[in-house]
Amino acid sequence: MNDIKITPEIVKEHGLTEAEYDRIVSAMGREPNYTELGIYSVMWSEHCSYKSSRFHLKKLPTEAPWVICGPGENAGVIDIGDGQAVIFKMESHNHPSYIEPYQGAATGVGGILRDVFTMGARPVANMNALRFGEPSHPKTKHLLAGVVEGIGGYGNCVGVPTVGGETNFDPSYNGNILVNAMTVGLADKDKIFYSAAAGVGNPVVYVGSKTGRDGIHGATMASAEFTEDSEEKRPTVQVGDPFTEKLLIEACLELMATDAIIAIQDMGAAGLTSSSVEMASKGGVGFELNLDKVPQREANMTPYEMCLSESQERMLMVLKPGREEMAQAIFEKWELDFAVIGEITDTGKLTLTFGGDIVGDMPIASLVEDAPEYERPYTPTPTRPTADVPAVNDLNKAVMDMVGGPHLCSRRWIWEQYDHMVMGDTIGRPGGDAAVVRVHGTDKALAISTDVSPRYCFANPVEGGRQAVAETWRNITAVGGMPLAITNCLNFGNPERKDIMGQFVGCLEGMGEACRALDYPIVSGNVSLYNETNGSGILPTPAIGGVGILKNADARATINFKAEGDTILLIGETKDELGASLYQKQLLGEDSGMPPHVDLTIERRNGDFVRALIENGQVSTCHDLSDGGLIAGLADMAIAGSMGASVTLNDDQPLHVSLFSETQARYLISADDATAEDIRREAKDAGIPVTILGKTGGKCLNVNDGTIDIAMSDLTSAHRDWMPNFMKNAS
Amino acid sequence: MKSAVIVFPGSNCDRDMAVALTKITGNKPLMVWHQETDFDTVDFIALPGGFSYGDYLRCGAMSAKSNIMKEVIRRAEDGVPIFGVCNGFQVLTETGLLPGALMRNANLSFVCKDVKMTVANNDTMFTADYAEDEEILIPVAHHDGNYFADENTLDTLEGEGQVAFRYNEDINGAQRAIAGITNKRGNILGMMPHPERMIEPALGGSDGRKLFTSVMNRLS
Amino acid sequence: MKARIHVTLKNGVLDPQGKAIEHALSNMGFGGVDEARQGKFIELELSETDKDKAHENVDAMCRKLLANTVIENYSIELE
Amino acid sequence: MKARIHVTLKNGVLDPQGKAIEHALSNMGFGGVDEARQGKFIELELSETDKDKAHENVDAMCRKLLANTVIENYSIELE
Ligand SMILES: Nc1ncnc2c1ncn2[C@@H]1O[C@H](COP(=O)(O)OP(=O)(O)O)[C@@H](O)[C@H]1O
Ligand SMILES: [Mg+2]
Repeated sequence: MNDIKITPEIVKEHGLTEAEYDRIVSAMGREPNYTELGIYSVMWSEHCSYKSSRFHLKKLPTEAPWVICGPGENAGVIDIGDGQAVIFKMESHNHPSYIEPYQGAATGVGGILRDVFTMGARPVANMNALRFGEPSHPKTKHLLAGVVEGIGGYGNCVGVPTVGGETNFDPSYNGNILVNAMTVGLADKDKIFYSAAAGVGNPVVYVGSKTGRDGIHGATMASAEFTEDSEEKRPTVQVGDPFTEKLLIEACLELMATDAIIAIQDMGAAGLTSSSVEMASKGGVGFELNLDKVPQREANMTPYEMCLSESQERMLMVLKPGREEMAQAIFEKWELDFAVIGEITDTGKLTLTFGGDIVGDMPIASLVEDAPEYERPYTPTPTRPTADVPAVNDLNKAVMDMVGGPHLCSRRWIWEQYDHMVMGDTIGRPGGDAAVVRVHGTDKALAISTDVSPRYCFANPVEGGRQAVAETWRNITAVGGMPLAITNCLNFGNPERKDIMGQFVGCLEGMGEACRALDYPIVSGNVSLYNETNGSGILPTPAIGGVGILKNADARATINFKAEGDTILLIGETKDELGASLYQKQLLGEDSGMPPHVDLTIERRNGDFVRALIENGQVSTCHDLSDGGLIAGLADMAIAGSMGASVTLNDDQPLHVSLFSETQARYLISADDATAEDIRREAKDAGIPVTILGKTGGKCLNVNDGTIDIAMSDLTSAHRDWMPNFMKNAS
Repeated sequence: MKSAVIVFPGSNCDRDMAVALTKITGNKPLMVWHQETDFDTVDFIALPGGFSYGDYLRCGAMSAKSNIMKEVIRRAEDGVPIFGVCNGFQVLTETGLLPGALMRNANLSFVCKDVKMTVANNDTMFTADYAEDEEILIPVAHHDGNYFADENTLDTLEGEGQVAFRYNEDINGAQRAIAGITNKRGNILGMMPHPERMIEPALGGSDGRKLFTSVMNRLS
Repeated sequence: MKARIHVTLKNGVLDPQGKAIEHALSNMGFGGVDEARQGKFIELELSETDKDKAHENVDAMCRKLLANTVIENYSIELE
Repeated sequence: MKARIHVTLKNGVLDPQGKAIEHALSNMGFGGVDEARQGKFIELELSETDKDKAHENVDAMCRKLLANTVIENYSIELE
């Protein structure tokens, strides 16, 4: 295969520009052969090199006293005290999931799990952030059904609970769905594993599944726009084997309990190539690999195929010399392949041999550091004029349509297909704000949430970026958690377009501001660009995954009303902020105006106040307000508590504003009368806006003495049934 | 009470079972790897949930042929109480220790949720602490929990009081809403729901505890 | 030698997958499907060259692992 | 008319089930199985009596539902 002559067409097929090719030739001092070209092309792909995003990512805040390891490793690591660390990351599997929803989503889960356990963590929770096209699009049902089945199929089998996520529908995702998966793991702080290879002569070891011809060109595919004929690229789909992944987790953790491992890295996108290049590059060493030793699933595989294969459930390690036998025994016990495939050299090169010949010889530094970095030109998203958002005639119907519609209805149909309880520590199940998972064997718990409001990011990227970070912070706060750090998955269109790049830059600016103001750094993340079909891009979707800690898992809040006759309070002020709201988009079919403003000082002040109430046991019922505003939050709490509520809204604004405005930094809480009065006083003293809205109880959701009056039974069934009805007969 | 939890490749509720046994009986169970051929004498053997061998071919089929199951079968014959949950139940039917088979859920989807069920027979060593016809809330999490047996077998099961638990709603298409059954002798229980996941209020309830205390009381 | 094994559900055993196929086909507008049954198809590559021995062997595999004879039938073809 | 449909994984596509079967058979002491692949076998009872029409119909069913043509092949026999 290496006899193939490199032509401009071949270079182009590999997704490289002429200028990039020239750069390769000068780095190598000669023309690359076919295998080498393949390796350069994946290493320099958008997916692996972050060539369009790196420049801007550098501006994000990544440090805090509790951060043990920020971006750059397989996942981020934070300290949660008592010698324990949390390791987490989020990653996209958008393109493969569109082509084959079950396997695409399944292997997405597999990949993100490996990123986390490769650092020494036992995975304890999975999350998923999903975006689909409009419900009426002919592919939506099929894709949603397949993706959910795939996420469940993998996560359930591996035995890691899938505890939450988010699900949105919008026409901009018709041809580019988003499947972002997040894994959270726990490790001992002094037992964290990194990927930097070291020690000339040390063995390089391959473990896990055999290598087949799966997903060759996957990384380059994830870096290219979709066109009509990409549905032809089908054989690149990889099939996941969660059973093998489960064995791999156990075997790796067992080996990690010894002192045999110097460095370890999963084989993700671009498989063997990117893992070995990254390990060597981080350690400043060379790798010599004998491809004959690579465990192979199929006959006659070429070096090119072996280097670029994206077969799943594989890891690469550097072991201390002399530990091979012990390590091999562990992997054999778990019935997994184990092979010493090479060793560390001092050449600074990646040298590949096959059948006795050298089939590749490339300077590691050039594969990584010489990768192009583009400061792509961009135009900031123009500021929108404010919008005047009118009232609708029938408020009862408006509430029913929203709460019982695609955007706000219950996601139970999804999470009931996920084992969200395995491992026995899920104490905050899906359906609430953040998911809550106990730190096994302690009184502590992790709070986890994924959020972003693409509508806002589209209307005003800076505000949208701030809001996405703030919303995870708020969701964690609403269960009583102290938010600690975030991961992200930045899903955007084609960065070569100035307006898209403007969205990217704007969102990052907003995210950075929010992280700084909330002491909530970014410790890991992933970028997915070119989410575009025939020139029409997705809404900018920087999904944020936040992690926080509850020191005492018993002091936490849930969204369900607990008792009839409790007082309902609103913390925070409601402003006239219906621009880019769900109300405007869903009921009026319009999208204009500025999204709600995120005032980070107020965000922090209100949140800290609410969290303290939960921590000291005054409040155990709390829900933050987001899409759909106050009435949506109130409906959630009433439905979850199986009881009604009666409230009065008289804040000098039109009722539709009070009901549906999406002003940020707001929480609804409920408590018995005496506690509620205490809280009201404390809030007043602290200068925090607080309103007593009304009482829980009854069989209806009642606003302003019957202006809105909906039977809870109707509201509950509308909320519960939209998705199962929609998904009936999906295939 | 000294117990053992059998661990197959792909078991994933083995730790949950061990935690429940430790919390309720006060003793840490012995964890026994599927390749073992023998293990210490114990009073109680649990086959945990999970996806042994990935649930490939048929759930529980490959585990049923493992070394350790020969020993488990021998001890079952000696009268040692054997308790299979979810995948463990599937293993028990695949070995023939319990009659019938567990097929794909009728709607083909995995289902994970709390389910109301009824204690159909509280006169077994596993259910004695429950009241007659007690309604309890226990989670399920399975893809293949659709219990099937031919009519004769079903009649026998019912006639002999071998149906231990019944779902109060149809969640997987199981014949006669069967959620759990015992063998004729009464020392083997297999059930799809996970009592080990319902042993403290923080997890959503404690209805699963009585299953373990029933066995404990019987053995003491 | 290659063994082709069909594992099908016995008569009278409910077949959730088959039922779901029937349902889905009719929802998709494919009429005229009176019944659907789903089984497994397993192919084994054998090193054995003697047909009788191979058959005996594969039959044992089916009885002991590949089929659950409580609910399933199997058939073997060798080529 | 009866349609017998075999759905098998395309060449080169990982078959975790087949791999596990291989493993289990060898653990159980059945030697000489070089490879195992698992597929689906679907039988449809059709009211259609015209063979060509039936074939056309079943082919559409396979493409749209019964097989995942991204990773699977299918073959149809009518009788
Ligand atoms: N894809 C999904 N997987 C699991 N849980 C989900 C998914 N989508 C939504 N959920 C759950 O549904 C609930 C509501 O989601 P969402 O409206 O996004 O919450 P919030 O507005 O509080 O961020 C949350 O508990 C969330 O975890
Ligand atoms: Mg929330």
